Amino acid sequence: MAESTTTRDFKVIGTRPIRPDGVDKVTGRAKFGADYAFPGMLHGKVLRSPHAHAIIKSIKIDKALKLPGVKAIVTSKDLPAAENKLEQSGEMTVNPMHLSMNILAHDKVLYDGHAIAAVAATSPHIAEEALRLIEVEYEVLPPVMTVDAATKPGAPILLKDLRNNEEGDKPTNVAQHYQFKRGDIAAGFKAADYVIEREFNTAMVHQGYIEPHNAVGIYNSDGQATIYCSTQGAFDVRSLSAQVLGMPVGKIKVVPAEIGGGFGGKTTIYLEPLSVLLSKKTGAPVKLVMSRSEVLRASGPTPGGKIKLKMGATRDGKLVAAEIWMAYEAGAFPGSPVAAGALCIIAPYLVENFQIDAYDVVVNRPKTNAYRAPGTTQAAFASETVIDELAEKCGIDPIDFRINNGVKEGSPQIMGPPFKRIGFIQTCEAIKNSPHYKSKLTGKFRGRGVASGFWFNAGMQSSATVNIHTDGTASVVTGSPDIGGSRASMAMITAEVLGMPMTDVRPITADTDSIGHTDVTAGSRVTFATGMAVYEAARDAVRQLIERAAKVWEKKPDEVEFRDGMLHAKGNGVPPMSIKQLAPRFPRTGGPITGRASVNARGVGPGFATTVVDVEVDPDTGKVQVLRCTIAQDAGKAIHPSYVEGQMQGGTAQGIGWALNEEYFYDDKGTLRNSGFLDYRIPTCLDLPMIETVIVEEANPGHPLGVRGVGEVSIVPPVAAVANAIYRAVGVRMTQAPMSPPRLLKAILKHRAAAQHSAAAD
Amino acid sequence: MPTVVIPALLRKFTGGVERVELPGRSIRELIRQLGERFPGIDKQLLEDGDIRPSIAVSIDGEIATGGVLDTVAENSEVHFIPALGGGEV
Amino acid sequence: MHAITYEAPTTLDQAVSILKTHGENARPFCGGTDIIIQLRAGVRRTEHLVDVKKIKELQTLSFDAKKGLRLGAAVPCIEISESDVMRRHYPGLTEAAHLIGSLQIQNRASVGGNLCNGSPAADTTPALMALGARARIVGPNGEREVPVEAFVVSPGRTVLKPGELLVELLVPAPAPHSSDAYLRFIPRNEMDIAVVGVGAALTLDGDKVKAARIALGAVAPTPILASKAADALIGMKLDAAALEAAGRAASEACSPIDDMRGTAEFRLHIAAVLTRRVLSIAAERAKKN
Amino acid sequence: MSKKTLVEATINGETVEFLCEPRQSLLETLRDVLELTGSKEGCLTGDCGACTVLVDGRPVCSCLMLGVEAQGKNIVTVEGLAINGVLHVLQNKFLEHAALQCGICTPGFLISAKSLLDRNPKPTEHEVRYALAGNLCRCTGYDKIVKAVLDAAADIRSQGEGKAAAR
Repeated sequence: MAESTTTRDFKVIGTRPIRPDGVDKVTGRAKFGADYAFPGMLHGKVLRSPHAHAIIKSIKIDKALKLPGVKAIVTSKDLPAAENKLEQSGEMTVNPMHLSMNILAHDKVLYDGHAIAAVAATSPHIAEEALRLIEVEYEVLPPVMTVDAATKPGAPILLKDLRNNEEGDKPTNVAQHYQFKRGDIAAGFKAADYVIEREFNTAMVHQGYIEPHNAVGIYNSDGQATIYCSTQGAFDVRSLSAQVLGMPVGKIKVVPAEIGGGFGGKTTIYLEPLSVLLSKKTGAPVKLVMSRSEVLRASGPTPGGKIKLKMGATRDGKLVAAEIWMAYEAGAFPGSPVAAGALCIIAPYLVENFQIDAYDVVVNRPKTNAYRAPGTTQAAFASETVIDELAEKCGIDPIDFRINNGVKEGSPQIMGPPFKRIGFIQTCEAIKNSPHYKSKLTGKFRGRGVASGFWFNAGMQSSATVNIHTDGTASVVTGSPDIGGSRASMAMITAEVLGMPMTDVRPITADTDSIGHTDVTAGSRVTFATGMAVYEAARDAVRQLIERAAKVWEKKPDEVEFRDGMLHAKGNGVPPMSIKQLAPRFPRTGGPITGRASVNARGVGPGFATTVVDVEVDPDTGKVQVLRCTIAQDAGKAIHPSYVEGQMQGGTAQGIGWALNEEYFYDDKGTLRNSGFLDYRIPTCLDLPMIETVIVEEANPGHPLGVRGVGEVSIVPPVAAVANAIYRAVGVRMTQAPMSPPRLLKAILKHRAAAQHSAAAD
Repeated sequence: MPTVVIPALLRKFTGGVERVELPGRSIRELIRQLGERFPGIDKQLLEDGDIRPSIAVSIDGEIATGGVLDTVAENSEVHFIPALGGGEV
Repeated sequence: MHAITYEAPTTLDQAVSILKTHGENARPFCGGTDIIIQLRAGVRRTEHLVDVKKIKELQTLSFDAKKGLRLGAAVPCIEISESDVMRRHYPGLTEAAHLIGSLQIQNRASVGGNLCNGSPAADTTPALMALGARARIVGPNGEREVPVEAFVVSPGRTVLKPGELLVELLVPAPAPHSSDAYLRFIPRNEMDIAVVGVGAALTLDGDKVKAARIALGAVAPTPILASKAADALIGMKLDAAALEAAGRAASEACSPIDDMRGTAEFRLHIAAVLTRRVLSIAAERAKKN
Repeated sequence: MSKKTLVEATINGETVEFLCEPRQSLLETLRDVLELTGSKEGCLTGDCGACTVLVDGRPVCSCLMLGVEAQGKNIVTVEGLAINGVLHVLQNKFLEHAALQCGICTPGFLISAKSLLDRNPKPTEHEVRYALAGNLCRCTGYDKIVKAVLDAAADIRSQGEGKAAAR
């Protein structure tokens, strides 16, 4: 399908133009969801559970309704019954009943912050006061906060209807068991000279986008609803909201606002159906915006969990066996990314014998949602730490160890079939040859660690339209909300195909009525799949341009060719014609030109990254400072290198936060104690060094431009890389993330005591 | 003939058999033939006549998009794997 | 947020009379960086905010080599960290003011407000205590002075009675060969609340300690003075052993809790570490004075 | 209930009068009363800096200041950075360096950076990082933001020297 991109010379792709939406964003003009306002608009607030696990015995709203300014209150009674089965939505599977129960608790609250009722009033302050007047009677149940607590015999059951694929009709908190096997692990471990077995624990963490969830709902008396919101997937908001509200999809229009970060966390719905319900009850537009505390308590963080991992290698450094048990906290409803974690945990390596058992476990925490390479960072923390340890035992440089065992084109994937062209080894070599890795790290309590990561990336459905304007410029319309600068890439791909400057192309993210179905902005798929649709739509426009030129020249289309933005008649000396020259003649040659394409993209190219970090540890406090960091990642083809680097740097920064300080801290009652940016500590400007990047371009043969996804895999290596660097700095192997000062200090003191003890023993 | 690789947890239906060669040329045919050879296993893969939402089909190492309608080649290798979630752009 | 009223008197008398009329329902309002958050969260239900930033006495920062420092309760932290006088004579207090929140916060928050908020983890309070600062309060029944270590009575509660107002903080002039220092531990490099904070002030006589005060924050329900740790240093050389002992004694004075910022065990260890470090810094500075 | 107060302030160079409730923050007043939605709400606790504005030349979190406190103050928001449609050098550098991805934190960063460069046209990398520590960005890892600010400072200096040379 693809010409090798390395041999192609591009005019626009690979350059670094100013992003088309840039000026609006530096002048404050860009309209994010919370920036929308309409005449007569009301403000909504959500009443949330103070308990982690409780039965709702009664909800009294009459006092609240009497407060002047309060216009309407909704509870789960206002939601239609929903079916208890799995359905596909975009890349996610959805259980309509669980979705409905998460929007507004039905008979039970399942986590601190679980929505119970929503109020619409003339001001946000009045709506807030009204919440205090709603009386809810609870029967408090014991909270189930961890995988261990949820799976021990006699554990309280969260969802009475939940059954899994192994225990028949037994009520359970284990939603699903996945298993992946290859070869014979017993024989594998027999062949191993070194076997490392460790147990890892990671904390639940949040995507930490700066913009809280928001929605403005407008329900018209004719039964048509419009939702303005910041989302990664307008079409998913439409289908999921339709499901929860029992409305036909065609009656809901979703207008995607500018989105202030998502990282996977804005791929589902929370406030959207509430805004429509409240608007229906009041006849006015209703805006809801979450507080930061609500975002942390009640949106979709990524799971913590437990991973037991045993890996063996031969003396000469060949990985021969892996036995892995992993269980993730799905939150209040099934659906953690534990299966993805299981399929990624050793994906970068050729291991002939493995067995991976993975469990999806419900606990009294918010329903988890996608977060950048879902399920994989936790998993890589375990595998990449043990691999570092095996490399050390074998006396092999950790990068060489990875290169020796690394997968390349033709190596079997975890599922068996061979990889197509991939760039894992290249990312390892890029780091090995980087100025950073070649530099010498000196100074006390300093260490250097490396780790690698794998992520599948996704394809899925995208639509695109390319319109040629009457002056020969163009617009490109897609349905993919732009989180990281994707409009720039779409404009660049269009400009490349049409042979015009990027400044002549205006990229648009359209609402759900103005473009064909487009799946969620997730799985690193936009530049790949939507980019593929844009490429095809632009080529469709070119085909039409050729036909029109042929008409004008009274030739057959195959006598006209399109090169570098000019139409050329084959043979005799007809002067070539630019699109600008042809455009005025559209009316008399058949009307406007609109190129179209819709794809359900195949040919996804998986992503790999390798990261090296230098740290300094304060051995008296356990505090870690990251001194230097370099990441190499295979982009396939970087359309706009600055924004590829941006994805690499952003994911790395999130990984470093995950490694050092980010974690959900629940008390023994199951109440979240750090539901703010003060104590949910994402890295500040002062906590990070510059993040050096090396873009590897190993073209993806499945994409016309060689593109792979670049949005996710960068977050995978840092937690393990930091752990490995800490080991080199102070000699302790951390098996719990985050490696916060109290945890690291404890480990250092234990290590010191042991050392003194053994010294005394000699 | 195309090879179907049985997911670890469904091997209880196949008496532990991991790989089966079947003559089918579409996912629909392959699943039907699987069901004939190993009664019950087809119900684990299908819901309302198509692939369960929780399952993805991989043909020759690539996630297929056509559900039961996808066709396979003479030497294709077919895997049934869990549908996965995604994250950023 | 529930409905509130806002008044901005320009004299102490006006302020006191407004506060008096509203009693329990009123609170002086300065930088707002704590109270606005508390009102939003509903943890304080104050109905009347009395903005004291327009009152001259609360905005004065003046230093006299004999009388010492008069620090108006409303002087924003940024003015302290930008003041040469403060940096020269009270480097520890200046450090503490400079550590509070971000620049955005320091432009609004004041040392007086930090004290009146009554948080056990306030950064400037241990620094003030180490310096032996006193709080000048006016109210319906006139004036009174309270040593800073007695100002906070429990988390979020102070000695201020309804109608009373903190006017200024009075800090003695540093004796010759004296200086102070403040250190706190936070997991990140900015923006966090102290997990442990330690302030120390020292006067040296040659290489021996003549006078010492050590105060700690975030290790008890209120900021505490570690008098035993300080007194044990009098007449001693600040060598490794003395620092070790002071650290241990300071740690023994603590009664911390486990929370999302750190475990009690961790806080006890850090209290000792920071005490050693802060004493060394203060000593280095004192030698130069 | 909650009575409204008349407030007069200078906002982005214009004298404006507006009514607000005492419980309304400056941020809420700017966004909902004056329709200046460039300043963003990220946390309402002064931890993220997305709402940063200049008050009498100093950066503050407008979520932790009351609208009524704006009386007589001079306030600059992101909408006031460009003069007659000509972008501020910081705005241009943020675009050139791709120092924004989602853009929600950008207004706050621009204001904090402006206040730094107004005081210190020759900041070190550490000084830039300290001045921006009250502004959280989750997309970029800060790398390109810090580079954009350092580059803007260099530009401002060279312009200054240019003027000096012209004299």
